[in-house]
Amino acid sequence: MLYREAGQFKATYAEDSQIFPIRQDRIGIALILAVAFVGTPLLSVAGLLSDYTFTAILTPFLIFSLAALGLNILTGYAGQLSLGTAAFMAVGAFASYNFMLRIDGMPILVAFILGGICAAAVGIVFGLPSLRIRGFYLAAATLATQFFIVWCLTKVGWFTNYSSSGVITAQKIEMLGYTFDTAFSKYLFVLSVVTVMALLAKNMVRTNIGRSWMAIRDMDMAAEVIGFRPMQTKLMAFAVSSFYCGVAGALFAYAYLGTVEPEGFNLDLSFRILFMIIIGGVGSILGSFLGAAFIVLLPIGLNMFMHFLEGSVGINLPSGISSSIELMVFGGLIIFFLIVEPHGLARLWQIGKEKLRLWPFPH
Amino acid sequence: MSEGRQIGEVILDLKNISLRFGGVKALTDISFDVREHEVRAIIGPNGAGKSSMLNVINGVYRPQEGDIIFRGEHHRDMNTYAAAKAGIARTFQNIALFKGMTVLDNIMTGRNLKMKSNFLLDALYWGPAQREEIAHRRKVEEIIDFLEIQHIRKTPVGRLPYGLQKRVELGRALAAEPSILLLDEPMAGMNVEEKQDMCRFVLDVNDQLGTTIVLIEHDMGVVMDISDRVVVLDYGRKIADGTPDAVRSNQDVIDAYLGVAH
Amino acid sequence: MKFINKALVAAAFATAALSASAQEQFFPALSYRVGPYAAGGTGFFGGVIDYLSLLNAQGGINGVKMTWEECETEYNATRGVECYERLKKSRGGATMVEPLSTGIAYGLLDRVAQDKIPMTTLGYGRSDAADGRVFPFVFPLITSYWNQAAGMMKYLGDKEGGLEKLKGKKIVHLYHDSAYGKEPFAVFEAYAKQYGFELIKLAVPHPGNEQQSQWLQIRQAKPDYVILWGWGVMNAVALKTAQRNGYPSGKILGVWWAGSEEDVIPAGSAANGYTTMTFNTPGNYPLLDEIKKKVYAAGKGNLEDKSRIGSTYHMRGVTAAILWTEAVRKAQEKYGKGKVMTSEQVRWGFENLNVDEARLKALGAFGMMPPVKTTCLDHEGSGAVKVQRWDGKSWKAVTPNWVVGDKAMIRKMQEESAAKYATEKKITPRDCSKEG
Amino acid sequence: MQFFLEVLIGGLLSGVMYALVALGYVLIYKASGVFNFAQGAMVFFAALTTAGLVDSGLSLWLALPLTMVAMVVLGLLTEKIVLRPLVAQHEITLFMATIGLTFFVEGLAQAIWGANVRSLDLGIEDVPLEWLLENANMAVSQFDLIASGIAAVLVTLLAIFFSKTKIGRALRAVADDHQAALSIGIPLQHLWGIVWAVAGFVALVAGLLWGARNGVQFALTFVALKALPVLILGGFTSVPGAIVGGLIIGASEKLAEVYIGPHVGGGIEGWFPYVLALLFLLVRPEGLFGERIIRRI
Repeated sequence: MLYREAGQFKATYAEDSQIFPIRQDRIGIALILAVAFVGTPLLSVAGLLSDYTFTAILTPFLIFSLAALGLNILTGYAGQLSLGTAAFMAVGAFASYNFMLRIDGMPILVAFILGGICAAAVGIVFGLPSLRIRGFYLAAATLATQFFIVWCLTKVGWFTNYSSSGVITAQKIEMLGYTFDTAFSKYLFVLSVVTVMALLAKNMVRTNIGRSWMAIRDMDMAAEVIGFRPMQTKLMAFAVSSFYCGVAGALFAYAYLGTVEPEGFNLDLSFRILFMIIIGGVGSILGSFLGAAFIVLLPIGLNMFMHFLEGSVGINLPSGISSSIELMVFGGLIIFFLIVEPHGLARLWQIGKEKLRLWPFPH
Repeated sequence: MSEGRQIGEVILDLKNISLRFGGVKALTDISFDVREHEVRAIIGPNGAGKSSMLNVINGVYRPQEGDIIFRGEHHRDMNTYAAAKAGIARTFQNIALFKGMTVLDNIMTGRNLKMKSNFLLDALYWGPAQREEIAHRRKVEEIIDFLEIQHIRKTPVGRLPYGLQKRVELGRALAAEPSILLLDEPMAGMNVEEKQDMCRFVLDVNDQLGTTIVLIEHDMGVVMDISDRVVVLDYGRKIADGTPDAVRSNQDVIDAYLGVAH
Repeated sequence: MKFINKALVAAAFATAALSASAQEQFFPALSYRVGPYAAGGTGFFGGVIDYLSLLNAQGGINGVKMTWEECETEYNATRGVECYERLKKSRGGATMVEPLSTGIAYGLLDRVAQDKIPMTTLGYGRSDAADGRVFPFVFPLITSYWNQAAGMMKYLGDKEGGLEKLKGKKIVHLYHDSAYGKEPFAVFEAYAKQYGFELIKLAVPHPGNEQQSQWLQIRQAKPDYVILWGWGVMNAVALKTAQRNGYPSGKILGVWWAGSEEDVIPAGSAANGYTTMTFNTPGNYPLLDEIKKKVYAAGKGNLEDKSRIGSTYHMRGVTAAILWTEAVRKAQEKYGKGKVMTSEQVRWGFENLNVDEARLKALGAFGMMPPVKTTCLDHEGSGAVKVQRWDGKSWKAVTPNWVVGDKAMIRKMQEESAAKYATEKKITPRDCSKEG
Repeated sequence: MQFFLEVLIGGLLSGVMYALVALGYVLIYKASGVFNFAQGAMVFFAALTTAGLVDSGLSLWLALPLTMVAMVVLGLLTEKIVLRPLVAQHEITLFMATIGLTFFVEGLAQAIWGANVRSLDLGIEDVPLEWLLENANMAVSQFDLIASGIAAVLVTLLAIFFSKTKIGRALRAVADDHQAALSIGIPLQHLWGIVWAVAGFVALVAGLLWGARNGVQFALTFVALKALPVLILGGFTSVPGAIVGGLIIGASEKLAEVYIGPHVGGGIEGWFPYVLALLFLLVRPEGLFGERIIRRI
C-alpha cells in the first residue's frame, strides 16, 4: 500500500512531465539525497562512519557511477557498444591537470568542465567510425581509442609536464578559499558533482536528445526517416558520454588517487565500467549506480568474507587459494545474476516496484 | 469519398525512376504523380517494388536514374532528412517503432523536427526547454486522443499487440504534421474490426487535416474503397495508372495481379 | 568541517585504544596472489610473512610481536587503495605500507602523507622520492631506478675495461612502453652523451607478448648490449624472441624486475647465460636456514612450494621485511624499547636506518643485500646493485662486489626532479638540518 | 630487401599464431552467436593444465589427452550451465556471461595449479632456421614455421569436420539459420555443446603453441588482444577470414613498427592493428569475407 500511484492525479502536462512523476519516487530520491548530504556527516560525527567508508567505498563508488553513467548514455541509450571508457577518463584527467597547471588561477570546476570538453572532442573523433560500424565490430574498434590514447599520453611528454616518472600529480581541490583535503570533504565534493550530473542526465534522457538516442538505438532507419540525423545523434551521444567519462576521470585523479599514470586508465578499467552497466542495467540511470555498487563492493565484500572465514571460523586455506576462490565466486555471481535477471539490477528494482504497486492484490 | 476536400495540383512528381541493387533491377523507369489532398494507392503482387518505391520517395534508397519533384523542387538525390524536413512522413511494412520506449515517447519523436531547444537546455530542463516540451506534449496528446490510444500512453510499445503498434506508428508519423503521408500496408495482418478503425483514421487524416496520402495495400476492397487513383507495379515496372475503376478493368492488371488474387 | 575532523580523530583513538592492548606491531600486507603478476606477489609477500614469522618465533623486537593482515589487491590501484584504507587503522594502526605496485603506490602517495604512515617502494616508484625533504613519508629503499640505471652503465663500462671504452658502442634500451620503461631515459641519455655511445630506444607495447619486430630491429642494428627494461610476460618473451633471432642471451642485461625465476623459467633454455641487475646477492644465507628451520618446519611457512625459499622474489620480500623491522627496532631505541611504535615513530626509524655489515652479519644475512643507511636527505640509503647470471637452474652473482654508478649525478637529478614536484604541488621542502 | 622480407615473414608467421586464437572466437560466434570473451582464459587454462600435469611427472603424451578431456568437459559444462539458461538473450548479455566465465576460469586455473609460472617444452627448438640464416642471412623461426604447419593441419581438420561429417554440416546449417538446423534432427543444444567442445580443443592447440612460445603464465590470457583486430578484419563468422586477417594483421603490424614506429616513438603495435582494422572497416563495413549488407526496412 505504500508504493501506489493511484490517487495521484496530474492536472497539467507539466506535472506529468516532472523528472520523477510518482510521488513516492520523489520522496525516495529526496531521502537518498538527504542521507547522502546530511545523514552521512551526522553519522560520521557520531563515529559510526569512518574515513574508510568515505574514501575507500563511497568516493570510488560515486566516481565509477559517473563513469558508468557516461558509458550508459552511449551504450545503453544510444546503443553504441564501447570499450574505450578508460581512455576518455584519461583524457579528462590529463586535460584538467594541464588546464590547472598552465593557466594561473584556473577554477577547479572550470578545469573539470574543460577537461570534459576535451574528452568530448576526442569522443567525437573516435565516434566517427560508428557511422558505418556496428555492434561488436564497433566495440572492438573502440579498443583503438583505448590503446591509442594511453600510448599518446605516455609518448608525449607535454601531457605529463615532462615528469620523469611519466605521471601527473593532481593539484589540490580548492574552491573559494576552502581546500577539499579530508576524506569527507572530497566525498561531498564528488557527491555534489555526481548528483548534478546525474540529474542533468536524467533530464537529457527524457527529452528530445534522449529520445533521439533511443530512437537510433532501437531502429536506426526509422529514426532517420522521421528526421533524426544519425551522424549528429551518434556523435552527440559520443560527446556527452565522453564528457561524463572525462569528468569522472578528472574526479578519479583529483578526488581519489591523487597521482596517476597513463597506465592507470587501462583496458581493465574500461571493462570494469562496462561490467557495471551490464550488471546494473543497460539504458538506466539508476542501473549505473547499482552496477557500480555491485562491482565496487562485491570484491571487497568477498575479501572480507574470506578473512572472516579464515579468522573467525578457523578455516585455514593455503595462501593464494582464497584469492583464487574470490575470483571464481565473483565470476560465478556475475553469471548467476545474468541468468536470474539478464536486464540487470535496475530491472529487478523495477519489477519489485511494479509488484509493490499492485500489492497486496497481485492480480 | 469525402466531399469536403478539394484535390489540388500535383505536389509530388516522380519521373523515370530506376533503382538497382547490384545487378538486380528493383524499379525500372517508373513515372507517376501525386496530387495534393488525394489518396494515392500503389498496388502490385509481392516483389513488385512497392516498398522500394516508397523508399525512393523519402530518400532511403537513391535511384540510379530519375527525378523527384516535390512542390516544384527537384530532388535528384533525396535523403531521409530532406524528405522529413519537406514534410514527408511514413509508416513501415514491418513495424519500425522504437521498442524500448513508451507510446508517448514514440509519438514525441515524431515532433523532433519541430523542436528548437538544444541539448544543454534539455539537460537543465529549464525555461524554454520545459515550455517547448510541454507545448509539444499537448500536440501529441491531441494525436493520442485522435487515435484513441489514451489508455496505453505510458506502456512500452514492445508490449502492445500488433494492431495497436500499427496505430502508434501512424501516430508517430502524424506527429510530424506531414503534408504527405506514406503508408506501407497499414492494415496488413489486422482483423476486420481493426481494419475498419484504421480505414477510418486514414480517411479522417485525409479529410480533416488535408494530408495527402500514398499507401500500399493488399486488401483490394480497401484500396478500391478509399483511393482516388491507383498505380500498379509488377516486376518493378508500372503497368497501369488511373482511377480504381479504370485499373480494375485493365487487362494487364487483371493478368498480373487481380487475376491471380481473385 | 573542523568538528567533523575532531570527531573522526576521537573515533580513531577509540578503536586504537581497543586493539592496542595486545603488544603487537601491525603490518598490512597489500598482496596480490591472483592475476598476471601473482607469481611475483606470492614470492614477495611470502618472504615478508616468513621473516615476520621468524621474528615472532625468535621473540619479536624486544618482546613486541609482529602481526599482519593480507588484503588482495590484484595489482589494481582501486583495490589497493581500498585495502590500505581498510587496514590502516586496524589492530592499533598500520606501521607502514608497501604495495609493491607502482599504480597503487601513486594512489597512496598523498594518503600516506596525510595519515603520516611511511610507505616504502622497494625497487620501484618515483626515483626522486629519494629526496626526503619533499617526500617525507616515501622511502624508495636500497636503490632507485636511476641509481640502478647508473649501475648498469658502470657494469657495462667495467666489462669493457672502463666507461670511456663504451665510446662508439651501440646499446639498445628495450623498454616496456609505459612510464616505468621511460624512467631511465634521462640517465642513459646523460651517460650516452658523456661517454659517446649510441643509445637506441625500442618500445614494446604492453603486455609485450609479441616482440618479433623489436628483435628484428635489434638484429639489424647489431648492438653490443641490450638493456631489457621489462615487466611481466615481456621478459620471458624477450628472451625467447632473442633466441629466435639469434641474439646471444649473454649480451642482454635485464632490470631487476626482469631478474627473477619467474622471468626466466618460462623462457626455458633461451634464458641460459642471461644477466640482470638485482639488489640481493643470490645464494643461501644462515637467515634462510633459520626460516626453514623455525618457520617451515613448524608448518608456518607461507610459500606453498618450498623450493621457492630463497628465490629472487622471496629474498626480496625477506629483505623488505628486514628493513621494515629494523626501522621499528631503530624507532624503539629512540622512543622506548619493548613498546609498540606508532607509524610516525617508525617513519623516524626509516629515516635513521643504519643496517651496516655488522648488523647484517648478526641477522645472518651478510652479503644478501647492500648495507643501507638513510638520512633525512637520502631516503634511498644505498644505491648499490649487483649483477647476476642465470645458469639454467639458478641465479649466480657475476659481480663479487656491489656496483655503484655515478651517485652524485643521480642525486643532482633527483633533487631537481623533486624540486619541480614541490613547486607543482606547492610543497615547502623540509629543512633537514632541523630534524632530530 | 633482405630485412624487409625478414620482417614480412616474421609478421606472417606471427599472424598465423594470432589466427589460431581468433579461430576459437569464430567457431563459437558462428554457431551460437556468442562472442566468447573467455577464449583467452580457456587458452590459459589449457596451457596451464598441460604444463601442470607435465611438471607433476606425467609425460607430455599422457598430459595431452587428459587436458583434452578437461577442455571438452569445460566446454560442455559452459554450454550447459552458463549459456543454456541464457538462450535467446541479447548478445551483450551473452557476452557479459562469458566475462563472468573468464573470471571463473582464471580463478579455477590458479586455484588448481597455483600462481607459479611454468615452461612448456614441446620438443621444438625455438631457433632461427639454419640454412636460411647461412644462405640468405635471414632469421626465420623454426618454431613458428612448425607452429604454422600445425595450424594449417588444424584448419584442414576443421574444414573436413565441417564439410564431411553430419555434425559438421549441421553446425554450418545452425550458423545460417537456426530454424533450418532444427529440421536436421540434431537438437540445437547438442550442437552447441559440440561447438564448445571443439572450441576447447582449438584453445588447447593455441594454448600449447603459445605456451611453448611465451611460457605458461597468466599473461597468456592477453593473447586475446592480438586476436581481436584479426576478428574485426576477417569478420566474426569467417574461418578463412580469421586466417587471412591474421596474416594481414601480423605482417602489417610488424612492418609498421619497424618502418613507421621509429618516427613516432615506437610501441605502436599495441594500437596499430586496431586502427588498421578500423580503417578497413570504414571502407568495407562487411569485413574481408562478409557479404555486402543491404539494410532493409
